[in-house]
Amino acid sequence: MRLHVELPGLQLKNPIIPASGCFGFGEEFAKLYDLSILGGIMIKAATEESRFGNATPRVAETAQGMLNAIGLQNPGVDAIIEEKLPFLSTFDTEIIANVAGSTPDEYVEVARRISADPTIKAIELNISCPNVKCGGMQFGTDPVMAAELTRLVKAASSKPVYVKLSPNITSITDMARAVEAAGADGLTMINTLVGMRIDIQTGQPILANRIGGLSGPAIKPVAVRMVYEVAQAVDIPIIAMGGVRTVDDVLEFIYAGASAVAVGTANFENPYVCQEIIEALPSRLDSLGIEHILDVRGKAYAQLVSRP
Amino acid sequence: MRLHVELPGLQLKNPIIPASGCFGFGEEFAKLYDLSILGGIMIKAATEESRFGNATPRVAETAQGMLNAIGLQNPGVDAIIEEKLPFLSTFDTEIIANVAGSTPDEYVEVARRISADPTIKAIELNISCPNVKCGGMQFGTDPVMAAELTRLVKAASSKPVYVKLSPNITSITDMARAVEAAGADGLTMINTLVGMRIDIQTGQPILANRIGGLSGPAIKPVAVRMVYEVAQAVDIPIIAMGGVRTVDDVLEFIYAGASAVAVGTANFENPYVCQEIIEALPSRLDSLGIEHILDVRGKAYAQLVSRP
Amino acid sequence: MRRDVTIISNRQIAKATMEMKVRCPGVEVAPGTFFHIKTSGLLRRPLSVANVEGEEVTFLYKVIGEGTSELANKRVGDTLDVLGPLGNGFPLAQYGKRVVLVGGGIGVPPLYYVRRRLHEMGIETIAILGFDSKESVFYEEAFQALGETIITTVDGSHGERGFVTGPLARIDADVLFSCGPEAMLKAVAASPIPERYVSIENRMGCGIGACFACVCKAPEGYVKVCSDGPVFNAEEVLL
Amino acid sequence: MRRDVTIISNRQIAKATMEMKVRCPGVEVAPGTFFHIKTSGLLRRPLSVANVEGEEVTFLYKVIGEGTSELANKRVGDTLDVLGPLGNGFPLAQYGKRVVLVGGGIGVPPLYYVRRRLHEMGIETIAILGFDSKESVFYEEAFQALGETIITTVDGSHGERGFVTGPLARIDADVLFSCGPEAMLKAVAASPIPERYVSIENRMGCGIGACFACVCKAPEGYVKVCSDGPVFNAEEVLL
Ligand SMILES: Cc1cc2nc3c(=O)[nH]c(=O)nc-3n(C[C@H](O)[C@H](O)[C@H](O)COP(=O)(O)OP(=O)(O)OC[C@H]3O[C@@H](n4cnc5c(N)ncnc54)[C@H](O)[C@@H]3O)c2cc1C
Ligand SMILES: Cc1cc2nc3c(=O)[nH]c(=O)nc-3n(C[C@H](O)[C@H](O)[C@H](O)COP(=O)(O)OP(=O)(O)OC[C@H]3O[C@@H](n4cnc5c(N)ncnc54)[C@H](O)[C@@H]3O)c2cc1C
Ligand SMILES: Cc1cc2nc3c(=O)[nH]c(=O)nc-3n(C[C@H](O)[C@H](O)[C@H](O)COP(=O)(O)O)c2cc1C
Ligand SMILES: Cc1cc2nc3c(=O)[nH]c(=O)nc-3n(C[C@H](O)[C@H](O)[C@H](O)COP(=O)(O)O)c2cc1C
Ligand code: FES
Ligand code: FES
Repeated sequence: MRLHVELPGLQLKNPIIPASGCFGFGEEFAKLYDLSILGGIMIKAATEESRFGNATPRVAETAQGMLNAIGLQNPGVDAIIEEKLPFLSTFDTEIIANVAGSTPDEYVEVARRISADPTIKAIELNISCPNVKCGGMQFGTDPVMAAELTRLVKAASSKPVYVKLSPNITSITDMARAVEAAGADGLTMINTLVGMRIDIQTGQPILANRIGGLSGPAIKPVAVRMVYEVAQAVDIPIIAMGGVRTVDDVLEFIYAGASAVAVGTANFENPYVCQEIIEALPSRLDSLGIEHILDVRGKAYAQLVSRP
Repeated sequence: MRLHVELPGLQLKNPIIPASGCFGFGEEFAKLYDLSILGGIMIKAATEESRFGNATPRVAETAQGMLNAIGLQNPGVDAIIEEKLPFLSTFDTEIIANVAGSTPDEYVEVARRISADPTIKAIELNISCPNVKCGGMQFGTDPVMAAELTRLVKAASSKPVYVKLSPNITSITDMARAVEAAGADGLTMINTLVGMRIDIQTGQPILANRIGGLSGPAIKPVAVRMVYEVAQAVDIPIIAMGGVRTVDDVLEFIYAGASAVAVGTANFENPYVCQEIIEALPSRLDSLGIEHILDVRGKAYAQLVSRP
Repeated sequence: MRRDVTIISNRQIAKATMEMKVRCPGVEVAPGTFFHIKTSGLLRRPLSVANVEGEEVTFLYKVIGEGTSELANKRVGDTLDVLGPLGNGFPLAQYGKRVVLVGGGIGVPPLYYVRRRLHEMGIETIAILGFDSKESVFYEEAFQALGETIITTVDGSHGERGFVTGPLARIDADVLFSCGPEAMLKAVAASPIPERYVSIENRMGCGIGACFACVCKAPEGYVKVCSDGPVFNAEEVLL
Repeated sequence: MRRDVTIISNRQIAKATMEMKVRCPGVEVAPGTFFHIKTSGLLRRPLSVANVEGEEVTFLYKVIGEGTSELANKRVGDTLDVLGPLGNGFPLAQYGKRVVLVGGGIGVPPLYYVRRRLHEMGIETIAILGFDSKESVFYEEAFQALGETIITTVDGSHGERGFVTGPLARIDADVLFSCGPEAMLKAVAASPIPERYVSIENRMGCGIGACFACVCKAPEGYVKVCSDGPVFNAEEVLL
């Protein structure tokens, strides 16, 4: 029970969740370990229709980071509900649907349909994808648009809504407060930073999409800082992500004020990483003298925060 | 001559410049190599009075990055003029003064005094330091304030003014256009991203200042993307920086649209790095079939840009 | 699927080209599959299996960037963290058919292993291997030992001058197995040989089918190179 | 000033404590100076010189994080990229004075080298070395060979129980050389011994005086630990 975390709509047996887009719909990882050990799973973004996404190359490596420009490739919300959720429903873990779109109507429609499925316990509203021309980050960098979209999706969704914040913004706290005021049940943060890498031989960007989203350990300090600031600015819980690959990274985000942590890029480096972190957590808590993991939530800004 | 770059106020014998704050006032590096080989030197930020800066620890390491919160420690503009510039004037290289302050008046005063010194060839207006409570980044994240400050400093400075942009902003192109319209002669970018690292044992931020500026290879993809976007949005030249440590990193920024490149954090890893890059440039240009380095400026967005 | 393998040898065999053998016990490795190899970079590096002998797996790799340079500096006795074998390989049951193997540059390695396996099954093959120039040629004798082998070099410094498509036009075959740069695969996929298999080398993220980094368009939707391939019937993909 | 040095030995000498010897020819290394050592991390790691014998330089280091773990895994024959020697060491000309050396934990290493040099000069010293517990104690015999040595451990499992300040209070000396954690240096700097030198271990960036990362407040302004120190007269710094 020392790892159990209760959040709006979610009973997490531990605070470790694979991040959206880095775990597909779980099928590949289910061959490697039992997905029921996970606190939850954030599945790949869903849009109304199926999307192919961007041209390839879609990934490039950077110093302790990677750029991706997948472009929200997915089979469309109905196919996800019919073909992917039944499989996911066989595991004892909380499934969180990542909802994307090009227009508010699309977001609303996707959220309405997918939240109605009993397998889905919460919605992650993706207003921060840097890899699509319309929608995505444009909603995530304007607090007024973000708040309006949150309100619409909240009204359409039958499950709690977590808004996924973009770090490509001047004031992440203003954004967080805006979506909190609009009714968000929680926040997930951060999505990727916008970046680029250029091929020295050709002088051209490596990604076909030219720009992409930077993830991995390189961005962790930015993510920790943003979680630290936002946790003090809002009252809704935060699921944090950005560069996590060890049990200490998880603790860093909890100290910064997060209530749970998602693991993205690290799944590519080590597909067993979530399992390894979950197994390592209890003894790490022992060695630090921490009873329940949330006993130290927000310790970086307060001497002690009581368990929620 | 294939490395020679001419920019407002600056005749750079090559486009390699140590970045502000990472090279002090040159004294330490002058013991290691002849500073006259450098295209220019961006000296540590000057404020009106001497400043001690923040408490220690002031640095922390992150994955291929570092956080610093020096807090603009410097002996004050008059001491710099009296004690530091005479030494720097003995080298055949272009000295660029980094100007900081807490109020517009302070910026103006520092720029006025230091630009009057004949050793100074240009001003770098630092509106992007994340490590001070007043001034610094607050000017750098609001285009209206930044433009106003640029106008004031431009009027006070007897040398060209390069505005140093912060990456901690939603639209770096809006900011670039605003300061261009206000009369900036050039841009330098990027300053550090705001980040944090928390000590696992204590749960407290490692930096005494809690937050700090993230620099080094980790941030290069963000810097390249921003230079790529801004180079297409403005007509004034860009001196780029962020994670440069090899000759190929220099070329990446030139391809992205920069006219010269500054090297910061890499000087700590290898104090000879600027010298090594300068020595490596000609043969790297040969191997890529590049005649003059600026022949490939902006190649990432245009097939060919003519030499300015 | 993730394992530590020990390096048995690691030597240069041609210009910027290395052969590495690792001990990898207890695994069945089909020709055309690959391993996803950890270096100090964040993303793994995919390398095709170039041969398997008992517990020894061979990789042949070109040193082109940071990851492959790091591999080139590994010493005997060092271990590598690998995922694999991954993906689906070449269809081996080609009895009675004339099989031609067409490889270009770093696309040559998987063709060696598939040829060896076909050879063991008594299936005759012709190989056409394209390189930049004489110094880049590797494994020529090893290929010769398994059947007719035609080498082409772009500059004509060894074998026939030109591209693999030159000799390919003369050859009459039922099945084609190919691996190499995209331009070559495109040309080869357009050959009149009735059955054509191509092995595609796209940039990868996860290597196991979860991230959609490596996709290739297909007549119906798309395929994932890492998990649906890397070997595809040329009809299944839009190159 | 930047050089590649070759590792001659690297062995554990106490709990999480390593001794590394490197060959570093042609350099004059004063006691109290340090080397700034490159690991795969971005920032170098400062380590004090614990001894010099001919061309061999010894470091004694505690394995606490990524950089020191990486160092602990280095093998004989590997090279290290180091900057150094850096900084200013202890003043050696203490003829006729009674010198006491006070070290705590990872502050002990530089005191060994300075004691050896003072011993060679015929200057007698007393050493007080503080550790957590018995398993952390290192170089006790080596120190004993150079003069009176008092060990303290926090848990009393070896030597006197408590902190170095206990024995220090009993000792009559003219000069104090000290290195250790900040709290210890503060206590020691307040001792009635007339001349007190402290070696400060602040987090560093450049290590050569250019970045202002390592500063320490001083009665007049500040000092840079890396280039003005790391050894200071206790009067020169505000701990
Ligand atoms: C299924 C498959 C099998 C392969 N088999 C072989 C083989 O047997 N021998 C061989 O020499 N090469 C092979 N390659 C190509 C090999 O993976 C790349 O040359 C290698 O990853 C380059 O890494 P680097 O760090 O040296 O280059 P960098 O350019 O520094 O690598 C940066 C990133 O780009 C990726 N990348 C760069 N070039 C390629 C490329 N051509 N293909 C895929 N990813 C690339 C890297 O994996 C890495 O993520 C194969 C690729 C795939 C997809
Ligand atoms: C002048 C000087 C001399 C030193 N001499 C010795 C010595 O002889 N033996 C020894 O065991 N240690 C010594 N230290 C401390 C040693 O530098 C650190 O223990 C070491 O850098 C930790 O690196 P890490 O990667 O294992 O730890 P990490 O915590 O992973 O390091 C992260 C960053 O913090 C810095 N850091 C962490 N702890 C310290 C610390 N206590 N002091 C300074 N920087 C730190 C690291 O250098 C690195 O930049 C000395 C420090 C200084 C400044
Ligand atoms: C290949 C890839 C695909 C991603 N796809 C999505 C997505 O579909 N929806 C989303 O909200 N975030 C997506 N992300 C962002 C991650 O969920 C996560 O926010 C980000 O990568 C930072 O975490 P990390 O550093 O642990 O990867 C993707 C990231 C990667 C690397
Ligand atoms: C220790 C340190 C001190 C810095 N001080 C200044 C400064 O005084 N003024 C300034 O404009 N930028 C300062 N910077 C920012 C650098 O000039 C540069 O913009 C940034 O570090 C990105 O480049 P890099 O990744 O090459 O270090 C400092 C950076 C570091 C690491
Ligand atoms: S590399 Fe991730 S799906 Fe193929
Ligand atoms: S570490 Fe840079 S000034 Fe001391």
